Amino acid sequence: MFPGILFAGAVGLLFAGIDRKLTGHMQNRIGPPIWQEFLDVGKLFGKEDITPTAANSFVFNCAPLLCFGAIMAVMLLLPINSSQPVLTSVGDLIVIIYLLNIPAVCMMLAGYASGCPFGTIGSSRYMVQLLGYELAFIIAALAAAAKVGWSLSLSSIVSYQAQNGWMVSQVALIPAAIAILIAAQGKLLRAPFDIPEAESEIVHGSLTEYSGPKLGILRIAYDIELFVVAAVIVVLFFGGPVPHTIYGIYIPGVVGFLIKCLGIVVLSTVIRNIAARLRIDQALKFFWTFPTLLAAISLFLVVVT
Amino acid sequence: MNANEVAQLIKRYADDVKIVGARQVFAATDKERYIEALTALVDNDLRHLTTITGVDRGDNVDVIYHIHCGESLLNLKLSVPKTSLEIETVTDIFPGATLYERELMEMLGVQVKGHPDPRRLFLPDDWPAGKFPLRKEAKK
Amino acid sequence: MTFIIPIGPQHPALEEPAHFRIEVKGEEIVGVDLRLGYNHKGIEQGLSDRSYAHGLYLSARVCGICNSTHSLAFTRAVESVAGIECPDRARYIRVIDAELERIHSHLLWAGVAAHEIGFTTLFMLFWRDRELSLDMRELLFGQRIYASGTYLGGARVDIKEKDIPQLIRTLNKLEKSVKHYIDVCTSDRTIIARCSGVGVLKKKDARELCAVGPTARASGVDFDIRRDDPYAAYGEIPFDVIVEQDGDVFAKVVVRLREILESIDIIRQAIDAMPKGAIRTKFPENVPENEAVGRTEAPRGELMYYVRSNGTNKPERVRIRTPSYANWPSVRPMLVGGTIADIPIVVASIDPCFSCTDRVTIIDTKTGKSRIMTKEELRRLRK
Amino acid sequence: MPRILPDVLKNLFRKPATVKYPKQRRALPENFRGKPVIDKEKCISCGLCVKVCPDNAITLDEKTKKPRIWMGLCMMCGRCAELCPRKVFTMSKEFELATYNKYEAMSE
Repeated sequence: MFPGILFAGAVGLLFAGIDRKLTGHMQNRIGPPIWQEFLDVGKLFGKEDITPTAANSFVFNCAPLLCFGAIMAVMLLLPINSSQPVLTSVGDLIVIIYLLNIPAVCMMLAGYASGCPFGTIGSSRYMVQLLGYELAFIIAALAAAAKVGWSLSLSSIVSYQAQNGWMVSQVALIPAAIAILIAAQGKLLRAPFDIPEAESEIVHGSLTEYSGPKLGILRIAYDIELFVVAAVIVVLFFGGPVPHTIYGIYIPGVVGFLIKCLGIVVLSTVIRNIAARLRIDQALKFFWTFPTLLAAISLFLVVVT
Repeated sequence: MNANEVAQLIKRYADDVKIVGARQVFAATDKERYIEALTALVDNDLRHLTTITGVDRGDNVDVIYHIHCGESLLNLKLSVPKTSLEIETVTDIFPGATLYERELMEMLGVQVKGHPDPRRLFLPDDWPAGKFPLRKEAKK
Repeated sequence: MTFIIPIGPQHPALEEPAHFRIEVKGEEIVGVDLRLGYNHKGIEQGLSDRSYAHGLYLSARVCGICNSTHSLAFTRAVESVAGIECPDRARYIRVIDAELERIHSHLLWAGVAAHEIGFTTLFMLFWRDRELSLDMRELLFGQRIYASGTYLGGARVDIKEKDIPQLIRTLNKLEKSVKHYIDVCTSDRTIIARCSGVGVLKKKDARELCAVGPTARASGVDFDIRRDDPYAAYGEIPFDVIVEQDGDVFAKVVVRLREILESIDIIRQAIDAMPKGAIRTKFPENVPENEAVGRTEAPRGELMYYVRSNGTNKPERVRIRTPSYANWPSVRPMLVGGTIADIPIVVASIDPCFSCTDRVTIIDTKTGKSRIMTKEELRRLRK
Repeated sequence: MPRILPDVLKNLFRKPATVKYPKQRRALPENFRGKPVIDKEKCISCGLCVKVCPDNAITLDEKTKKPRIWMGLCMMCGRCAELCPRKVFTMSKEFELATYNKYEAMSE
């Protein structure tokens, strides 16, 4: 089924690979090859499956699958090729925002269940961070929805943009776009908000105890999340999938869509390479002031005009 | 403070004061006067204790306090006989001396009376009590 | 209610083993206890088992990063025990060796600090430029880390005239990039957020706890052995001692980075002022009975060697006081009152060098066995 | 605007600083201290090298009485090369000394 596991997985892993390669070049090193993420995940699946005795095995084993399932569900709800997602009738913005939080919740559960102090600290930090970025993310998304007359359906947002141009081209929505990009940085745990998995402080946070196939699944889920979050932003603010015809050749919407997603990922890569990791209290303070304020201004402007 | 001033200052508390190479002052004191000497140094705002060295000299252990005095270095030597290896702590005068005194205790077996935290610092926990690695007899 | 978080001996924030018991109340740190000794090498005893000439190489192996200054301090103590003056040219070569080491050590530290606060790009860039200083050590002295420019009674190798233009070029390049990094570090808001006001060591504490080096200088203690007790050619080269007043991690970053610029300047002056002539005097086999202290300003602070000779070719007692060891007591006031997230950067901010700290004990019974094994290895070798 | 941003963007289009080591090699300086090589022809078996080696890495072969260095102990300080009266030792530029059997890592 398109866009199914294979498509989403391939794109997610490829994006993560591009991210790593670009990071390498930005740091004046060579970096891994673009397909390195495939090799890494493949290697993880070839490893022995270990569950630490201290870990609560049911939650610990289920968390990766739940995480992966939730992120795949979002994939099906996004309009990727045309303005219509694969599953049409059920999905709207609220469901997507809800489903996008399940991976975070899974990681927290995983961290608490792993019985490891680093996992516990990572999970509690993740929870605080979730409180921070989610507010900005939701308000910014609502601002876009308000523009199309409080329609929470993604397909109507996409068709609105097909007629009236991208959301970011409207002055009222530029602050919201900036806010959602910052919130996405927090959602994807990338610097300066990689606090829950700060490797010099708490090893790998929630995922410290994971190894082998379970870590592989989490890794794929994380990489797809990278793609999905970029996709949500593209759908909400950057026009979504629009088919083009150039020199008489029909180019399906998915091509432009993927390019736009890649643009978002590259932007996020640049941000993560020019910042130090904040402390959790500083991050929360930052999220509740700057991006939330921007998003609120946007929502206000949209509602008033 | 240059070497001559330090020599003047320490003369009251120590014998055998000599200046070596223009910047180093060596002096020998004894158990009665060394606390007074160190207090006098701190009163003159010489607060930097570089370190405390212990040297096994056979029958006695030399405890040397190296004090940085601005332009010069004062090496105040205190000879403690091995029969009563006990000195008073200087942590109340130089709070930075804690680790040096702990090292002195475990490496040379000098008992430092009144030390706030007389645990081992470097040696492993299962090191036999009463064996001191930097003593001469440990070499054999 | 307080509870205790153990950090180490193995922990990702620590490059080398040390064990902290950190007492926390919620997120706030209320107490710190430290356990050292996981890296014992027995060097003090080892030095008194070796002749002076061989001890020079062992003293350099106390610490990999600051090896030149260790051998320099040892040489200084031994030379004053033996009453030897080293030739003028050698003194300048020693300065160049020590300052190149300071540059590479400070850049290494800056990279580690950037890594501790999660700034990977800066970490990579610092370490990229650190290569320049290592290349210079290789060019002048033959090896990147163990340059060993010092020799008892002089310098080991002479600096060739034809290498100097390349050295100057590299220094210019380094100066440009370090200036840029100072710009970056003092303007980047995330760095300021993580470093400013964190891990404050007050001037009073720094003086009472006898802190040394950049740790003390960042707290406003004006203390530099290069100026207070000049050795090698430092007495003839004018330079500034960098002092900052704030005492936080940010001040330590600034002090170290500005010291790099100062070091570059010192090397340039040393090259210009370097006289021609011999680089060595003869060092006697046996050294008369005497005692002396040799101090140098290592990248991490005041380094002290006390040497007592007994008329033979081996010292009777060598005492080493390394700068990291002197700075450990200062970690406590820096950590207490902070949060858990600050532990890595605060501990890193004194630039702890564990191999410097743990160098005292002699071989215990277990390693005593492995020593016998080494002999067997040697015997096997000789067959 | 973060000051590091121009660097990051510039680096994107710059050649990486990495030296792809086994394929690419940096030129080593003249006085590089690598594995000491022994010219046995010149040796007069005086045994000074055995004495001066700080690591006791040098031994004289029992039969031929010529020196050999166990690279497992050698730290390439260059003392033997410097003090040998006949200049038997030279510090080569060879530094890749990894081996499967450390007892066979000899310089003879």
